[in-house]
Amino acid sequence: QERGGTLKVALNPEPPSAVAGISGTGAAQILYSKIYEGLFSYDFDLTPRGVLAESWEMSDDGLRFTVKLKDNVRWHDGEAFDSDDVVTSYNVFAKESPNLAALAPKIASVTANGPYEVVFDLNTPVPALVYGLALGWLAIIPDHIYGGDAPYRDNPANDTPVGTGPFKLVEWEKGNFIKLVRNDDYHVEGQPYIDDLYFVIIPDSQGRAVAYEQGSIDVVSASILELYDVERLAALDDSQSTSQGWELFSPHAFVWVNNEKPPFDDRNFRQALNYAMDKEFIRDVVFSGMARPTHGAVGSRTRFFDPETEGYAFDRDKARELVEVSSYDGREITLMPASFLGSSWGRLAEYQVQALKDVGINASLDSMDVGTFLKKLSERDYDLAQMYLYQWGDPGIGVSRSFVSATAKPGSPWNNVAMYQDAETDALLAAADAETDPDKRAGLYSQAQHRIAGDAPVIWIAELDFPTIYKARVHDLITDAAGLSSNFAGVWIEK
Amino acid sequence: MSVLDITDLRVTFAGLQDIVKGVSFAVEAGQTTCLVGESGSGKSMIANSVMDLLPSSKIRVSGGDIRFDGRSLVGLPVADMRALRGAAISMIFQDPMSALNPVRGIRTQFDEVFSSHGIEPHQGRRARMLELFELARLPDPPRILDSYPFELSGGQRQRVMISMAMALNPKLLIADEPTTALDVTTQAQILRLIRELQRDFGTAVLFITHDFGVVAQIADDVVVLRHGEVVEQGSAETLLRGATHDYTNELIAAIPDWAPRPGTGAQTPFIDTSGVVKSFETKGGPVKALDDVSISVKPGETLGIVGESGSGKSTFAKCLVGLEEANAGKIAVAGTEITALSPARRRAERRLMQVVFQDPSAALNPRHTIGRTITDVLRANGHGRATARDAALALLDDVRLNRQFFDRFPHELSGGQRQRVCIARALAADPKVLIADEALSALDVSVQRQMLALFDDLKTRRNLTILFITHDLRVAAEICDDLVVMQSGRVVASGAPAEILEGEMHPYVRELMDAIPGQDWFPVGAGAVPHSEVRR
Amino acid sequence: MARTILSETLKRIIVLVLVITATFLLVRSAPGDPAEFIAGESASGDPAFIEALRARMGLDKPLIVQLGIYLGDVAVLDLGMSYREGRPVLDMILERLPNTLILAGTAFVMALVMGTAAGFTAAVFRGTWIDRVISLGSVLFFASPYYWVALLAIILFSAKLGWLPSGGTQTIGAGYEGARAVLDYIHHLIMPATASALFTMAIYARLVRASMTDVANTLFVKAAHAKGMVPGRVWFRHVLRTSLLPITTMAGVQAGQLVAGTILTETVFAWPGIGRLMYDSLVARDYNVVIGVFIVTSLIVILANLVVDLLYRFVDPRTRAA
Amino acid sequence: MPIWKSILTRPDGILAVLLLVIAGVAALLAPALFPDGPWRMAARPFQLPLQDMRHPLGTDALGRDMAAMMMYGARTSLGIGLVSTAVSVLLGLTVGGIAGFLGGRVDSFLMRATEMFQTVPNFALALLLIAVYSPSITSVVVAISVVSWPPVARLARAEFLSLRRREFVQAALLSGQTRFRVAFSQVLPNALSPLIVMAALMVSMSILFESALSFLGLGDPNVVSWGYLIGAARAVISQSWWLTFMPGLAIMLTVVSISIIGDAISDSQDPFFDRRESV
Ligand SMILES: Nc1ncnc2c1ncn2[C@@H]1O[C@H](COP(=O)(O)OP(=O)(O)OP(=O)(O)O)[C@@H](O)[C@H]1O
Ligand SMILES: Nc1ncnc2c1ncn2[C@@H]1O[C@H](COP(=O)(O)OP(=O)(O)OP(=O)(O)O)[C@@H](O)[C@H]1O
Ligand SMILES: [Mg+2]
Ligand SMILES: [Mg+2]
Repeated sequence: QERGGTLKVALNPEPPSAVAGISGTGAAQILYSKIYEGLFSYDFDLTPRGVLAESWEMSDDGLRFTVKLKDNVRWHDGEAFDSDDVVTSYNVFAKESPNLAALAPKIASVTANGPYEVVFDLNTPVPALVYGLALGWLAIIPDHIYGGDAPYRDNPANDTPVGTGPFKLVEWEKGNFIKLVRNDDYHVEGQPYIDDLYFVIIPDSQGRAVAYEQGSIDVVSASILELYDVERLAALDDSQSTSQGWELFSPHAFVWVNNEKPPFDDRNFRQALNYAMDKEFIRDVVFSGMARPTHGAVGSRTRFFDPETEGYAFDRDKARELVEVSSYDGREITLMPASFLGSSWGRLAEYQVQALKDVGINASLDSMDVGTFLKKLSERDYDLAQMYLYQWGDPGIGVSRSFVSATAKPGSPWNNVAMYQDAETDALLAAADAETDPDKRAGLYSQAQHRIAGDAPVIWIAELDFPTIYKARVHDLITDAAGLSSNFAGVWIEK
Repeated sequence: MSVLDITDLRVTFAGLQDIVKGVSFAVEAGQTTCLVGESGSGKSMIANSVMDLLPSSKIRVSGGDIRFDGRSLVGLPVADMRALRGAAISMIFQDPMSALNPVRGIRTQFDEVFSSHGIEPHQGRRARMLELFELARLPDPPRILDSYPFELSGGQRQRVMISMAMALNPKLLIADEPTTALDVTTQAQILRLIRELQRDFGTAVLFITHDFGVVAQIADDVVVLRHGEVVEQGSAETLLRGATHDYTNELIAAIPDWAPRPGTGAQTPFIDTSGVVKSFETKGGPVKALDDVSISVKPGETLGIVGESGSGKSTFAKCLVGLEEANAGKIAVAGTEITALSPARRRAERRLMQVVFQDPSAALNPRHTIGRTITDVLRANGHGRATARDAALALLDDVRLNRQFFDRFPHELSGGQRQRVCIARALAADPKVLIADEALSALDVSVQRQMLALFDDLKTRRNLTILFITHDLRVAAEICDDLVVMQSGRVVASGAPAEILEGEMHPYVRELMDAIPGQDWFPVGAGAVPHSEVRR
Repeated sequence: MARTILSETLKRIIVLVLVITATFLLVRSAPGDPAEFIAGESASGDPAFIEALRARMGLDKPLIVQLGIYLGDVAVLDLGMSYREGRPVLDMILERLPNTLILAGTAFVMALVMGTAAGFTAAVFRGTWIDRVISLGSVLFFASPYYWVALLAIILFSAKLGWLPSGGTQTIGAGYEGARAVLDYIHHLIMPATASALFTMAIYARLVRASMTDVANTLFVKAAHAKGMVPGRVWFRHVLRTSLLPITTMAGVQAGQLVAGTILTETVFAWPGIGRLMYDSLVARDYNVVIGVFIVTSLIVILANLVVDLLYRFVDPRTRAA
Repeated sequence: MPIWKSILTRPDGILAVLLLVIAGVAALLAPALFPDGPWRMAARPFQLPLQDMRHPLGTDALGRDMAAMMMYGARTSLGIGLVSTAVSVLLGLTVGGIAGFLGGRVDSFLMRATEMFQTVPNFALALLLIAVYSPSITSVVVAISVVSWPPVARLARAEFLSLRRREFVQAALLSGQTRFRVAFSQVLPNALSPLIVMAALMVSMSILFESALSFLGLGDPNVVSWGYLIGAARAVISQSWWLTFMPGLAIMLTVVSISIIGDAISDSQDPFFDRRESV
């Protein structure tokens, strides 16, 4: 390892704030993960590691989770870090972060037990809890700033974020770059290694590619590149790439199908939709090979994945037959493309419409801005809509939420937007989510995966695989399952 | 040796069509040569050829010679020609309104005359300019020098142009219709000015005009041009005494003899206006175009309204027919006070009065055939589709136009023919009153005569009342039964022409009378004899 | 004089108020409101949460009341808060405005100078091959979508030749200071400014050529030649000088439109200006920012027009009199 | 017709007509030649133009036939250009015509409104309109028309105003023809020629405008337009620049051709007739 140097990372879209949990976008998390830390991080195989946590333990009955904290941590403003900070963070995000809010009913209380120990008392066993407390759900924020009653989002201190992370925010030239510098008081001796960390904002994907090529940025994720450029940029002399660093998220692309609305209430029709998609074409042409086929609701990198689940290999004839026997009456159905996610999604949508037409479904596109898109999802006012969701390592955190009837109601654009309701699935998932025995849990999730796959409540498309491309002189960039969203404390640059 | 000697000059358009076909004449030092001829005869082309300022690269001198001071100007290098322009030969143009750059000051524009030729007057530029302005009788020269063109009247601008032209004591001054756009009174002053300057500086003047009155006033020699050819030339004296060519005679004869009519006497007026006031809101404040005007028109008569430009003649006509609404005053037609009627009734009453405008080309819709122009009016006045065509053809007969013109477009007609169409259109509304607003001034003199005859003819055949608006006192005196003289929106005199023009004269009328050019040859005023006798 | 300026200003303020009102109503008539968007982005669909957000943003009040409040705020230069960034809109605009003004300003000057020069040359050499080349050039620039030209330029000058940076306003992390930083900025400015200028430049070239040709045929130009002036001077002092009138008018219209036109350039060249801010905010439904940028650009157009009116007084003495 | 004559007597005019005819024919024939529409994946992606004659312009990133996309693109670009021009000319003519012909208070009210529209930056307003009413052919046409009518209105007003003072119009009014009739039969036809020249310019502008909107992703997602093609191919511009180049070139050539024809039309107008009243 070598000390010093400047690292420039492409960021898009520009986050509205560097304070944790204000914006839920991936870009925001990439930014605030350098300033704030969570209790845990996760290895590539999803084994938890402590960040602010020194050690942790789940009681045998699965109802009490105890976390011991590090005792040498200081906030950027010099204050000492202790268990009150964790309790305050939990209290804030149990309200502010809708993700944690979904888990909150299962958590009876969170209490400080001495300055360096926090106890989570649970109402029902939550074996996946350690994944539910990831940085993206629960960032640790200072009690001495957010301990009061002031609404979190309007706190005047939000202009100057204070975290425990290895970098401090010093300058933000809007629309241009965000500059972070080394936190000299970081709690891991010797870290971080780099002095200056820049996030460079380039709104245009082509611009990002040229900027990387020209050397004005050192790191860029394929998720914000045109996939066609990825191979070329990765092959540059001074370049390297890795597809690790997405294990925690395992982005799962699919198409929401409005199960309540005819003809989508007909399982034959939904299956037809699944058979109509040529996943190999999508992987090879639309995503330039940077994707893998899916098998149902759980991603292959997520725990308890069952590879035996039906994958709906492309079969146009079968799709046609199923359309024939379904209740579809030939009316026009619309697909809402998530083109705001990148141009591949627009192309994917164009392909999908064509693929549906090819099996006799009269499909068309209806594009709109993000706001309207999400609003329509919230109101369940749509036919088909592209989406991808993170899986968060454990199906209990990232998968169940999309298929249980409890969330099959208008309100959130992130839960069971498909309005899929099946009693047996509900029972299986409830049991699995609370099962403390790992083997039994695996069995239950397996059953649930088969059940859901058979009902085809959504059109599964692909698991996305975004390499991170970076200059060869950058080392130890991607070291855990959160990839670019980890804290970069160990990243160093060869001179 | 003549200052300017033109021999067998040919000017060709696009190498095909001769515009000037072998013209020869000379201009002597200290003398004025007048180039006369109707519109399009090539007068300006000759002037432009001398200056080497032909309007387009397609038009060029294709033969003959132009000698200035013995030196041939044809094919002279550009730089040499430029050195002559403005210095040895200078020129003034017809339209003083547009001959000065509107966005630059008088002083800078004047200055260019000196700077272009690198000449420093011994007394200094400013003093020289002021001196020239004095000579040109411009009021308050220092103010004029610091003005912009738009701040000067037309006559003042023309004087500025003349001052510039005289600034470097040119040997030859070319004046291309320098007074046509001006009032008679201003014209008289400008003509006098040119005469004086010429006398003082010994300049040779080439003066272009189409008005034989002007010729009689200033010419030493005359060249009569027609279709690019000289039809007659000689000293003014000889030509006026006894022109040999029919065309010249026609032009001379077109000037009416002074014969004011005695008037019609008392009669109930057909149109009666009293106290008409009209003012316009302009950027510079309100302009009172009509100030307490009361005019009555008797049935079947020809009433002339004369006055300088801007005196309110047209505005009065417009208020009468409703193109403008008067601010105050009463207008009664055939005993009905139309100002008191509802707008719809008013429009109906006003249809009894139809206008023939000054510019016949502007008064016709270029996209409608003659037939359509007339039938549209007929149909708006109760004719059916079938009868309208016949009625329109009959109207063409009435104005002595061939029926073939029915399907033609205005641009296929000559000026006089177009004006006949305008009259036919006016007649189509079956009016009792015909208002002719400068209806003849855009036409050539010879055509004017025919049109006057037509008016006379129509008047008797259709029992029309005619309101004849003009600035030409000779014509007004000749044809009007009654006369109204206007000045700055007011009526300064009204009554029988003979009385107004020959009796106790209003000072303004006197001024107008004096300004009529060529009185030596074409006498006006009490006891004036027919000009044919003077010229004998 | 003072009175006309006052009344002109008043008239423009009224126009601005109407523009604000219309924009406000238009934007608010859009489906979906910011509360829903924020709720969506932070992955919360909880209706109570959305209601609370709405109340906090004042979105629960009647539209007309919201409008009134908004107009009142604008009057004291408060353009509201950005829903997304939780910062005053005015700050967000002001920190990006200089970049846009510099970009649009440079493009404008380039377009004006080069367009006028080209049009002038074409008019003087009317009918010759020079005229034809310039006319062809201006017609091509007029017809080429400038974002397209910009893309091709990036590929050529940045990616292939490496002469010019592909975007942004500065070499990030280089830590340049003083003159070096200015040069760096200019280096970044070249491509975006040229790309934005092309279209306007073509318009000027055509306009200047046409209006100079018109003026060249007037009597006063003939009279100037008759004075014996050197033709070159006639072109400059009379023809060009008089042609400034239509050019000024056009410049007023274009100056303002250029600011809005930078949306495309700023996106292609990652130029952090208000055009891109507007586009991003529009997509994100950050209403206050959208309306704010709109007001500011309209204000720029209005100011540009005011400047043109004043310039007109200088260029055309006739208007000075009234 | 004199307009045709003046177009066809200049060499660039002939070329322009030829190019437009090609674009027009391409637009008309698209559905006949490619009945499945432009979106069908036809072959291997990224085929170069002129290699496989079944796909003479090559294929795009998804293996769709570029020839089909360009031809359907011509349909959209030309169609939207023409329709939105027609709409804005109609709108501008109505507003400007009424203002110019009636004058007075109506005039100043309408002109204030027009001024307001001109105060708003064009492109921003169009973006706003489309974003608010979500992208579709209709919203694109509406947006383009809304921002383009004011210059037409001003021109129409100026024409109507000056024509209204023309003597032949006054004569028609005096002779008892109704104002409505005079406006239609006397004024309108004479106001048309400058408007036609302007309309030609506006078709160009609309095509450019539509392309810019599509480029930004605000076009109708269900139709191909040239601007959309540029935007879509931007992703692959470093590898396959021709995918960006071809649609851009198509826009350029079309707009150039329309401009040339516009110039020819304006040259063909009798300058004498038009100049005079403008003083
Ligand atoms: N730019 C031009 N191009 C072609 N022909 C022209 C041009 N200018 C004038 N002519 C033609 O040249 C002829 C002579 O024109 P010129 O201007 O010399 O007439 P003029 O005697 O001065 O008439 P006016 O009294 O109307 O001034 C006319 O037939 C006219 O149509
Ligand atoms: N529409 C108008 N707006 C403002 N001022 C006008 C208008 N029409 C006429 N005037 C002014 O009213 C006055 C009288 O004009 P009018 O046209 O009646 O004069 P005229 O006697 O017909 O002159 P001419 O012989 O030049 O035709 C002039 O000072 C003129 O400038
Ligand atoms: Mg002449
Ligand atoms: Mg008059």
